[in-house]
Amino acid sequence: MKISYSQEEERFREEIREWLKENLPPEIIDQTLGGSTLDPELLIKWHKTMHKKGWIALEYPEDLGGAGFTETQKFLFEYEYSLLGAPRQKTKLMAVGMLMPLLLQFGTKEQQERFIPDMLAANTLWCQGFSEPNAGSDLASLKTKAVIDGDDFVVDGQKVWISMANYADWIFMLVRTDPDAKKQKGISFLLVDLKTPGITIRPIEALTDHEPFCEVFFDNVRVPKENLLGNINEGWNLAKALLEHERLNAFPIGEVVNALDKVRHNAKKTMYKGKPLIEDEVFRRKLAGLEVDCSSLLYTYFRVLSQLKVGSNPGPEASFLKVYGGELYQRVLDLNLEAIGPHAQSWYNLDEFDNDVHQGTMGWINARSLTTWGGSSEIQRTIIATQVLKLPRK
Amino acid sequence: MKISYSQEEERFREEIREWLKENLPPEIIDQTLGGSTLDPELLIKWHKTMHKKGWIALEYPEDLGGAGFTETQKFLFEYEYSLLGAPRQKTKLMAVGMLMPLLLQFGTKEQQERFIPDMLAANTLWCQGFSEPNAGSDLASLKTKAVIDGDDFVVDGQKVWISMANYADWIFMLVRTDPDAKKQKGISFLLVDLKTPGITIRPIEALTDHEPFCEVFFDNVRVPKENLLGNINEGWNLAKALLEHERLNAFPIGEVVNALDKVRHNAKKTMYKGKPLIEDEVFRRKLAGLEVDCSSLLYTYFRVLSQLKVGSNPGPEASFLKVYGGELYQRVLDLNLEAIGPHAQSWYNLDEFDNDVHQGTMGWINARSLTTWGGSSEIQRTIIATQVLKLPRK
Amino acid sequence: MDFELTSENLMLKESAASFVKKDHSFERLRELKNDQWGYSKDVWQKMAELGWMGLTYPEEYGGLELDFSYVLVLQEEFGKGVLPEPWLSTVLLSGGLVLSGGTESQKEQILPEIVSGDLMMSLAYLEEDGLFEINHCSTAATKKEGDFSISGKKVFVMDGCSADKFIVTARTSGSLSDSGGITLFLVPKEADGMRVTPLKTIDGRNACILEFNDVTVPAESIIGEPDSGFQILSNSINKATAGVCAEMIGGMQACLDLTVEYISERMQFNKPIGSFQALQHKAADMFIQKELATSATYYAIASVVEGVEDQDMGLAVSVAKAKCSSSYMDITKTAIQLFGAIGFTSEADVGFFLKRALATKVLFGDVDYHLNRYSVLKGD
Amino acid sequence: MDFELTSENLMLKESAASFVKKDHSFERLRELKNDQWGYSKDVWQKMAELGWMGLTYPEEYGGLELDFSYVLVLQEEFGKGVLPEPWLSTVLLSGGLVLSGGTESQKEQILPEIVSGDLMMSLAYLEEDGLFEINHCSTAATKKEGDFSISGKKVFVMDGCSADKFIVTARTSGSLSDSGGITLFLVPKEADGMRVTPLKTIDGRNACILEFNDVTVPAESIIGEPDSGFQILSNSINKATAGVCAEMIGGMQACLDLTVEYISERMQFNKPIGSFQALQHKAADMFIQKELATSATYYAIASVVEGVEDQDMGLAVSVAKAKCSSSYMDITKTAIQLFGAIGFTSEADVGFFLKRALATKVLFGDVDYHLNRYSVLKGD
Repeated sequence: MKISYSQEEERFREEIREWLKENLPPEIIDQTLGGSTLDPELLIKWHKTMHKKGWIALEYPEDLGGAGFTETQKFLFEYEYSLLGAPRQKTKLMAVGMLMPLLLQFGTKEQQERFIPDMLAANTLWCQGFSEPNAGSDLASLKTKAVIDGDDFVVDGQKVWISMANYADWIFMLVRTDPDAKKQKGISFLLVDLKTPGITIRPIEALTDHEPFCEVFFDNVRVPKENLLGNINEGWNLAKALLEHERLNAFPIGEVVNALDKVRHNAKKTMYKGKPLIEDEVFRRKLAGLEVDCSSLLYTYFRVLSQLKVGSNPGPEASFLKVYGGELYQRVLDLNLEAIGPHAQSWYNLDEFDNDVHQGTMGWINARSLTTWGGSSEIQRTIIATQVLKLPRK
Repeated sequence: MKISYSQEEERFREEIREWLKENLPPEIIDQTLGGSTLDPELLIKWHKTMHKKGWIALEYPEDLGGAGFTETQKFLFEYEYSLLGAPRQKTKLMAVGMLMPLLLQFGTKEQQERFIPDMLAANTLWCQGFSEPNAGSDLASLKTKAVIDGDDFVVDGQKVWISMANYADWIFMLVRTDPDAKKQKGISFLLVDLKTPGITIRPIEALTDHEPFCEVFFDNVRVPKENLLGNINEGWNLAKALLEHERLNAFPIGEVVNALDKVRHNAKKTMYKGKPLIEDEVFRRKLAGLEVDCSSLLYTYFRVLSQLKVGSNPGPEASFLKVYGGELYQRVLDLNLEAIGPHAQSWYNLDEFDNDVHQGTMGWINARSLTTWGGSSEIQRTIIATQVLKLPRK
Repeated sequence: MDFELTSENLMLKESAASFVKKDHSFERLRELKNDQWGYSKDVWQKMAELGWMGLTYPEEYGGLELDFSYVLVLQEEFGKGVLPEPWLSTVLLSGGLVLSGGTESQKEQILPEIVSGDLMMSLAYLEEDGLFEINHCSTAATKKEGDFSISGKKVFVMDGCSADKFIVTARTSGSLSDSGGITLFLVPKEADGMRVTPLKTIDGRNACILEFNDVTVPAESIIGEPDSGFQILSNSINKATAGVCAEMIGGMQACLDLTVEYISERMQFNKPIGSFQALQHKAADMFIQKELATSATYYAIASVVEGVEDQDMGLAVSVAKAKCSSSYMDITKTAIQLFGAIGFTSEADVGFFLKRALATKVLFGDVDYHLNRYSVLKGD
Repeated sequence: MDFELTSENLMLKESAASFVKKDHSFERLRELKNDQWGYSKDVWQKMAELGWMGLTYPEEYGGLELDFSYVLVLQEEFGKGVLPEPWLSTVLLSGGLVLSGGTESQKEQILPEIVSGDLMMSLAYLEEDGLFEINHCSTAATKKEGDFSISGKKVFVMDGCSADKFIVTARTSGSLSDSGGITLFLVPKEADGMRVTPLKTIDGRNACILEFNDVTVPAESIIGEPDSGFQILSNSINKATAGVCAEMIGGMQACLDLTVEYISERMQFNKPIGSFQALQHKAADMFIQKELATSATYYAIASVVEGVEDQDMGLAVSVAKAKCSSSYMDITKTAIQLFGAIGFTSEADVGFFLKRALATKVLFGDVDYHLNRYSVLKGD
């Protein structure tokens, strides 16, 4: 057993840290550490920088435009990356993490050559069109339909909760191509150019006053057959494969660590009865409680890391890293609200108040979405109960 | 709006307090405040004392042997009663609260005259035989059967979790009299003399090392027909009526108040870094948090009280008093374990350690049963969701 | 022992409820979100016409002279709609201070103007380094001929952007955290040397920062006795806190109703999601928390009605505010959770409750402030 | 960075597991419940024959000289069966103290006897008014010719009833809570002037109260240097704490398995109760807590293996113990809840885990003790 990194790991971490410290724009760090929604323009610029460095598709071989990292290196990279305040949403707008594996597994040679390079270079921005107003956690009940007409699919329907569709060029989406087949059957996976006539995009305002996601309406939209990914009526397999990837996208522990540092930072500035709040026994005890949970979570990542080293895949056991990470992050931001006292009620007026303070409230609101996003905490717990503990299903 | 009692209420409370202070045996107070299982002998003696005073069937008219209290008076009585450390289990062994209303509502004149007076006087001790090994929360799936043979029912089967059956003279029980009718139908309500041949009673040891409940086996037990309460195959109505009564038997708030006093008492004696633990900011804050919850619960009782005054029945809304009271009581005893430090691990050896301390651990273990007993917290919450909030059932 | 509403209470409840339904809506909150004040003067005038500005004031000042139980009723209904009009700061808190501590001429001059809806007021007492402590006061007022000169800084002056007059706490003697030596001053918004920095709060309302640079006010602008403003101040803040608790339980009720309605209708897997046990139990916990907070609030309000002594009122109020702050937060967080993605949008009404829960949580002290105050008052 | 068990670790794991299965059972715990010691000397001898008494001791004393990762493996398996034999007090804690602080002759005299299973030892350091503080020591040792005379009282001496020798902390200089001035003494159970009061603990094991009335021991019985016992003491207690954490995560695992098995089989309403969502989510939370506690424990153990400096070890150990204490309690409480009435009986095995969780929670400091220690070591 060993808690320290190997020399080789240390060298790798150093390289990453140095490069990121040099190249990561301070505005991005501010926004990430503040937990606010990132400016897409910044995000795209940053992605292009990362692409030049070759650090986009981390686990893929160089010849595919990847970084060629081992699982261990990928893990170390993600950890250092989040610790330094680099944006979690990095892959969101480019959908590399989601679409690339699908293109490689299910795409034709043509599709791979046509889409992957531009995706990696952020020349084409992608968004994900799965959810519908009546198909959320029950995704398979989606209704947007695509009918074959000559060499095209004709798509009609509506998608929702699409991150930054208003900035994207293309959308990958699930459509129903066989209305008679039951639920999971009869679904296909389409790649659609958002400039196609008949597409309307409506941004949705969130509680943060930002517009992090959109509704997209499809009215008689013609999509060439060659934009079908995988076989017709077998789109559900692609969706499942993608959700598998998603599940392993654990919550970035570095952000919890950073948030705790912010709490400490704020509690040192907030005065309580003539002393910094951090010196209040009760506050210190609460902070220590969260530190213990954060450390326990971090060490769980380390356990996963050493499993990866010996080549064993953590599997569904690791599925709690996502739900617990998100919930812990929320609890840390709850304490952060206590650390800033009356400032918790402030909104805007950045200039008048300390940056951390404002971000505190905005970040807190923003974090509310973590436990509902992509499989709510309820669903995650059901997965643990049925797939890990093998409890009987209904 | 008014938070103080009326003069009349004050007078009533005074009368109760004075009499209880004079007559309540100190051994009972010790055992109740300690949260340990009560000595049945003491319980019976105490019941007889209460009976002489006429304070057994509180809400029933004097001519039925009741105390003739109004709903308000009953409430005030129960509150003062628990505050002074009188035993919660008071009615358990005599089943007055459970069986008397059923006898009055469903019993024949003969049955009422035959059973009620002896029950009130504790000349006959009763226990309740509902649960079976495979019929717990799903009570209606009970299997103990009673077959008519001449003038008797012949009972075969097994009952479990029967409080103090080893001290009782009679048992009131649910039996299946029509095996073909479905679930709730075909159940009857029998009154059975435990001295009848064919009955075996096996006490069950609890985690407290006491034997608070028993298994009772029925092998070819002959029960005269006149011991049927209510109509044959309609026993489920009686069970429902009883559970209604039960549900309103809220957790005695006085015991939570007493437990908090005990925590304070212990935390004043336990030293931490040269000062009483009660002066530790963190401990004080935890205590205050529980005081707030306890006060909020107490004030909820007061609201129920003033609803009773204007003659409106609180209804299912009050059903949370039971589950929350039990859970809060457990949380208070959790803090009590912190208040006694290393003493939390001690068991027996009363003489060597302070009484409170030992009781602390024993009481804590004993309280574990509160949230599973008679409808677990899960079931209570489902009742609130479906009956109070009217959420759709499965 | 009586926590039932009287038929007179219920009459006000009805008219308040129908007012909130008729003259207010969540759509209105969306429109007001970027308004500098976050509320509308028209609605304020309508409220004045209904006589609510003088709800508890003596008739001689044009008030209805009703007891504090009517504050519960009114605030509870306001809370259900998250009504943004600053009734709490102007009528209950500032007017209440004038009523309890002001001179006859101050009352005659100020209260009728509040009653008519023409005068808006705010209390300025919080300071940068005082967290929530009422007795923390570094802003100083020094004698200057017959007048007083005030210098210092106040933060989070609730609804301060629209206030015509401020009541400002300033130290005339004693040291930083002494209860003694605090004096209350009436300061008009036009006062020379006073800088107002507007601030938008998370619930779409406004607060402001007040900076005093040798602001001169006459001795007549003192409310109550010099050096002994603390007792009036804490008593009035206790009452205002009970009042905000009443708003909070109204919000909890409405938020729970909204949630129950949504999960009863929202279908997934061909079932209403409200039929799933895990969601049902979450909803049950929301109900339990709401009930407990309601009881604590009723008790605090009744304590004011009965006029118990300060310590008992302080205990009752701290129990209520600690319970309401945690319950309102828990309930609205769970609500957002149960609504799923839609709950995170500005289009859903549920978000207004979450944001108001956060704003009211820190108003007059957060959970720990009141738990600590409870321990101190209890003598632990 | 490596938290994987080696094949050698796994070999010990297997033999420990099969030992616990073969030579131990919950039935045995029921029989031992009223035993004065709460464990059996026969089983102890078997463990000695397996070489476990010298697990980490150097070969020169008959030990296996294995690193601390084997303590994790052994204790985890012991924890799954709630094995009552006092391996922790005698081998890990007392023997560990002798090993790290003892003279060569003390080691030669004591360690082989422990290895052979013939010597039982206990550490006596807790005092009535010290809560869990290691540095709180009022028991005094004064020079008396060449000897030392000890007077004072120790409480909750773990497994003290069967101890042949005690290691006793006594103050030779400094004041009540100084870390300096504490000296460790070896005291045989026959020592004149020592009164032993047996005490039964909630988990069916034993502890005792030791009263010292002018107990005279020679200077040779000092372990380590006079006045400077604290450093050895806290270091050994840190290691023992990591060891008890390993036992706790074993208990969590076994308790979770037991619960999952039960609710998968127990039918109500014609369904296994484990198919109800509310119960599933409770079980999922048990799993999450168990995993987190396991990671924290692995890290603490690995810190010992790697031999990090005292402060880092203290931090790692406090994280692990705080997490294990709360998780083991939560998991066993929930287990009892999910078992329903049967879980509250002595016939169900699950109760053994609840009681052991409570006993281990207060062993070497409860949650708040370790949270506070964490803050102090962290420098907050």
